[in-house]
Amino acid sequence: MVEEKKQLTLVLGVIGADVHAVGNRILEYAFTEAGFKVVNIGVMASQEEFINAAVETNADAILVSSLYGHGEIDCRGLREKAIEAGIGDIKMYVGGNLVVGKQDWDDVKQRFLKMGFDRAYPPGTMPQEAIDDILEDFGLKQKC
Amino acid sequence: MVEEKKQLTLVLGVIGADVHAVGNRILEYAFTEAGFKVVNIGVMASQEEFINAAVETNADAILVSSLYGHGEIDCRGLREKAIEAGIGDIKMYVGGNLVVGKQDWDDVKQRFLKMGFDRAYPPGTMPQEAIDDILEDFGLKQKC
Amino acid sequence: MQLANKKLDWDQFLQIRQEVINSWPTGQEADLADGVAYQAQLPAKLRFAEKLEQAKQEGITLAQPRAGVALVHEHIELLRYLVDEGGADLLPTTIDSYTRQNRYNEAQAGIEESRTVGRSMLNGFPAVNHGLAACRQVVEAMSVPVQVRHGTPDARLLAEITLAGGFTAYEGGGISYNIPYAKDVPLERSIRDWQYVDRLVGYYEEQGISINREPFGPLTGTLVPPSISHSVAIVEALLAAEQGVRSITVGYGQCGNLIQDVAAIRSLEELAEEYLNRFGYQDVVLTTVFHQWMGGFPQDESKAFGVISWGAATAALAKATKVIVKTPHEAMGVPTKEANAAGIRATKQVLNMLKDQTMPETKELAAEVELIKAETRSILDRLLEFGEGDVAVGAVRAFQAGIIDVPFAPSRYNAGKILPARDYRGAVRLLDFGNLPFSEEIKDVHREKIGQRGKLEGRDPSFQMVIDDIYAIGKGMLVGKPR
Amino acid sequence: MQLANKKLDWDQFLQIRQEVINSWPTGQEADLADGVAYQAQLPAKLRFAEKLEQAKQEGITLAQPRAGVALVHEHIELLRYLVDEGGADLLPTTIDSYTRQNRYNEAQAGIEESRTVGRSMLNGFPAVNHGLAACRQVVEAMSVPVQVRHGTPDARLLAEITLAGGFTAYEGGGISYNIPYAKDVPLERSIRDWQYVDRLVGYYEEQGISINREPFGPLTGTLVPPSISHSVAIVEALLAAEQGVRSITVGYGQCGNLIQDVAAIRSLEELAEEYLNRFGYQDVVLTTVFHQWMGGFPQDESKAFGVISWGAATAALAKATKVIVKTPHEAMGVPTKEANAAGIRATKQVLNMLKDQTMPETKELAAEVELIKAETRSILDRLLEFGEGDVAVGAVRAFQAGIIDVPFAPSRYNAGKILPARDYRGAVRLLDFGNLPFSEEIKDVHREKIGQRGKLEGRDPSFQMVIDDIYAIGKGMLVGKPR
Repeated sequence: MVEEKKQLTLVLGVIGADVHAVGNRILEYAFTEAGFKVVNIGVMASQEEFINAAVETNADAILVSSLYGHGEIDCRGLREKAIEAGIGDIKMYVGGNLVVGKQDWDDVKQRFLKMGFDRAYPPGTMPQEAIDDILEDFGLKQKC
Repeated sequence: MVEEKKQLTLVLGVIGADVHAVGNRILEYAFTEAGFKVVNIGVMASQEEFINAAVETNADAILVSSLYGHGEIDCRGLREKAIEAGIGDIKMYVGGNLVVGKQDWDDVKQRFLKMGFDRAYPPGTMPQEAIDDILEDFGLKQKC
Repeated sequence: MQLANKKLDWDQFLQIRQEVINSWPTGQEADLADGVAYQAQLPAKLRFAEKLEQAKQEGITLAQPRAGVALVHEHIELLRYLVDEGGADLLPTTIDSYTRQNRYNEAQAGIEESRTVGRSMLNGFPAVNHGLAACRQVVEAMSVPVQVRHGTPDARLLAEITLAGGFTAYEGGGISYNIPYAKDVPLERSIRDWQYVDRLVGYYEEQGISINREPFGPLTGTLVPPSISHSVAIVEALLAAEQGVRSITVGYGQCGNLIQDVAAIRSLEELAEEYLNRFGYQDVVLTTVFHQWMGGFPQDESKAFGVISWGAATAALAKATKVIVKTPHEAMGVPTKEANAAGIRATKQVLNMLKDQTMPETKELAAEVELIKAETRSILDRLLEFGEGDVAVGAVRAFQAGIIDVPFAPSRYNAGKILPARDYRGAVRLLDFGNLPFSEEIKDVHREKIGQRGKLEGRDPSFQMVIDDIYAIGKGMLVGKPR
Repeated sequence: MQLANKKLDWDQFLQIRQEVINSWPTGQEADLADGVAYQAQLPAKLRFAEKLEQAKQEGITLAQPRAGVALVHEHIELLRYLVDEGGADLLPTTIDSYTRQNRYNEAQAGIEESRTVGRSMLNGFPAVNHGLAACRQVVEAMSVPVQVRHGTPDARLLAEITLAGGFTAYEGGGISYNIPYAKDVPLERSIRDWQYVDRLVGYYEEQGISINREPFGPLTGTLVPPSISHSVAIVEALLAAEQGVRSITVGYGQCGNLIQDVAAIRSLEELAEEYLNRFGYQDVVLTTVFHQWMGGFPQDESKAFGVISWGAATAALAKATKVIVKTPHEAMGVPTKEANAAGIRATKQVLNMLKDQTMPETKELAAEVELIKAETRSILDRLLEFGEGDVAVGAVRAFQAGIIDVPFAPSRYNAGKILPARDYRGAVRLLDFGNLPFSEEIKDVHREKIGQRGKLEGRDPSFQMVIDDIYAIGKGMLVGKPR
């Protein structure tokens, strides 16, 4: 559980033309259960929608999902847009089936970290892993 | 069909401590149907049994099956025994699951050709292939 | 113009058509007479509808993969590989997600980048951007029929180009390609746009060219109760038939429980026939498609083969006309062609082994068939009431009212109130009925069966049970167990 | 001494035992008291009988591979891998073919050569040559129970060493490890030698150490009709029970037709219970084992996964207590450890998905159960007549007379007169009944079903049909079609 003093606000969404709604629903449930304030912008969210939602809600982090393989195209430039909007320091996480085809995960991860994401998750990651990472990144919990 | 003038005699058997009887039964049927005279010494046949049967029946070829992986040990020295028995020129064919584990077939084949076999067949060979080869080797039929 | 389930007036169709083909440059390439002439000279081996009808008569199940990449040459190579190395009986051309949203500019960028980096940056074949000639190049290079598979709410331009381009089957529908595939598209609009597609197919049919149409069965692919997907499939079959479509394949996505799955395919075929007859569409050739497991897959390829093979076995025992095949890379996203072919080979092995076997009638199977039929009739009959006898109007109003409700759908035009969960045998039941018009008798069956599971697991049915079920297959189970 | 189904006198046992343990140097290492003491301190997780009994109570199916290599360290590594990476519930130690024929000198040569060339030159683990300490090393390194699996007509020395060595289950029997595994061994001798093994197991049982015994179900693994293998299994169960064995697993090899396979497992369990009760062996814990497809396999690994998964599905639906798992390398011979683990993972995925499902009762299933029971009773009752009530004597005479007859067996003590073939649904029937004591009513069922197939294929039933059936699975089919 997040400590009492600060409830983190997360913007959650599925980027691009992606309509995978099941995982989005589960993530909303899991992050909410874990004590976060979740701003869920749902599926088919544009980069602008992520940035606007983060600015409007003064969010601590942006969580991007992409399940359909176009993640590489869709995510490019998101960090730059955040900088333009004056929230260049916001933590950004990305996860899912990020690329077309079976590719070496380390390569894929490096590509997304270079794009400006703080962490990237492969297919099959359980929500708890991201929850633990976020708590750790905000100094709220040691990872066991 | 084999031409009228000469019916080839084949000694057929499963070598070593191998008891696989199904393929042996099918080969007997297929070679007999194809017009050969088949001397089937059955399963668990020793090298001596192959040689003796070949000498006794004045056979044209020896057909060795091995399905259980010990073929490499069991077949070694068969050519030498044939030479000792005065039938050093007899054609020798071998086929089946000749070695333990999945190994490169070309390697396996070379090993058996070096042992003195004229041809070696991998798992899954249909009887017709061996029939055609034998007819070709004895100049009785062009392979199509 | 009011929405109604009525055959589109031809002049009106032609008027809309001008807008459609002018919406992107390649649209101009599609000409009706030329399309019909091209289709007419295709050999019989490339005709989807014929191959399905023949399979139905022989009582066998055909295997069809999903596949599509950004560039034409690579796409042709991929499809050929799936026939030569996989033994696919039917081929797909899966369309990329940008095209599905009519974002042709982004698709174009994806094509260019794919050329530059030397690998497909798109998750499918952007048929609109490639245009007519490329479609014909694909179709002509094949030895088996090719279907367009996508997920496009407004698929009118795609249909014009691909049908004139020689594809002989077209997946989708005004509900099944909207509710699970879009967020903001009003049902009224997507149904209307799909009436256009069906009218186009009906036109080809009038010219003697039979094009197969397939409402998308699995919807969101996650814990969808059979009666929900059946209702959608039957509504779309009726809408298509009214526009003159004559070859219809209704579909269903595997839930995982053998009895429920076999019952679903049987009831689907019988119910669709029943409703088509009731509305006077007597001359439709109806076939069925069974989708292998559409939910989460195990990461491990051997385990994935287990899931794939079990789907194939169920399809064969249910005697579906075709089965849509998954791949051992499913958990990793878009598969390599090798993995795709491997999935087909495993599937065909099982289909062949089981082609002479059927699931015999049993008490449990009959009860499940009756339950699905009663549920589907409840939904459809209330939908028709809402539409004052018109199935198009009824569909829009039924979704508004939550009379039909698809679990986990992204669309805001879907009520999203029902909650499915598995019972102790792994069959998909309902935990929350939302506004579904089920009788208390039906509801009691669901409550009892989920209740039994709760008892066995020592917990009250809740959303956590649903989450556990969604993750279950990835963890090697069907029914999600408490952690 | 006359052969009879009578518990071996202990003094006589000890007398034979001297010969047995003196037949090869490592035999001296086996000490009865020491063996019992060693077994007694093994943890519960290593006890085969207990794990089976628990699985039976829970109604789940356990997965067990086949595996064995020449050297101890490599064998341990292999078995551990199958648990860690495959998820095996039960382990085997498959014995090499030289040891099975008591050719310990040749086994020794195989061990030495394996050391030299750095790969296993033997198709299994030569437990006799390695001796007691090596066996204990294997057992102690495991986290699940280990069974000895072999094919040894005279398995007395192997049993002495492996049971004192801590193995808690032992496959085989006087018929099932002779007729399919030897050419020249008289049945009378192998039955007697297996009475010794069973008496040894019975001794351990008297000391409170339960050792599981498993007659080898599939026999020649090729088109064996259920009633043939059931008859052998039940005879061996009776022989074992008389010697004091209390944990017995009866087995059956998949024929491929779902209804026949489920009916076979059901009828096997019920018939075995029936005959054990009839002869007063009330305290036996009876479980079942289902062998995945034992015939020819497809070369292609994806297709092999299909065959494996279908076997797993049948085992789960039949609710067998355990399933013996094949590998995607099956067509290539002895598999790598990776391929072996992959087969287990695919199997366990399917077992888990189906663990809450069973095959419901149907008319066809009930009819098949009754047919198998009627056939098996015909054979067993005539066998008992021949033996004047003694099942051991009856077995020998029944094989002489062809009252039991195993298709494709190498043994000259088997009549080899019957000819099996598949019917049009893929179930194994008989084309030639040899001397099987079936009623005309039973024979008519077989004739009719094979006749139906002949009609469909437009050919008269013949040996060619049998050959086509043997090759069928390798070509992706169950029923062999005319070329």
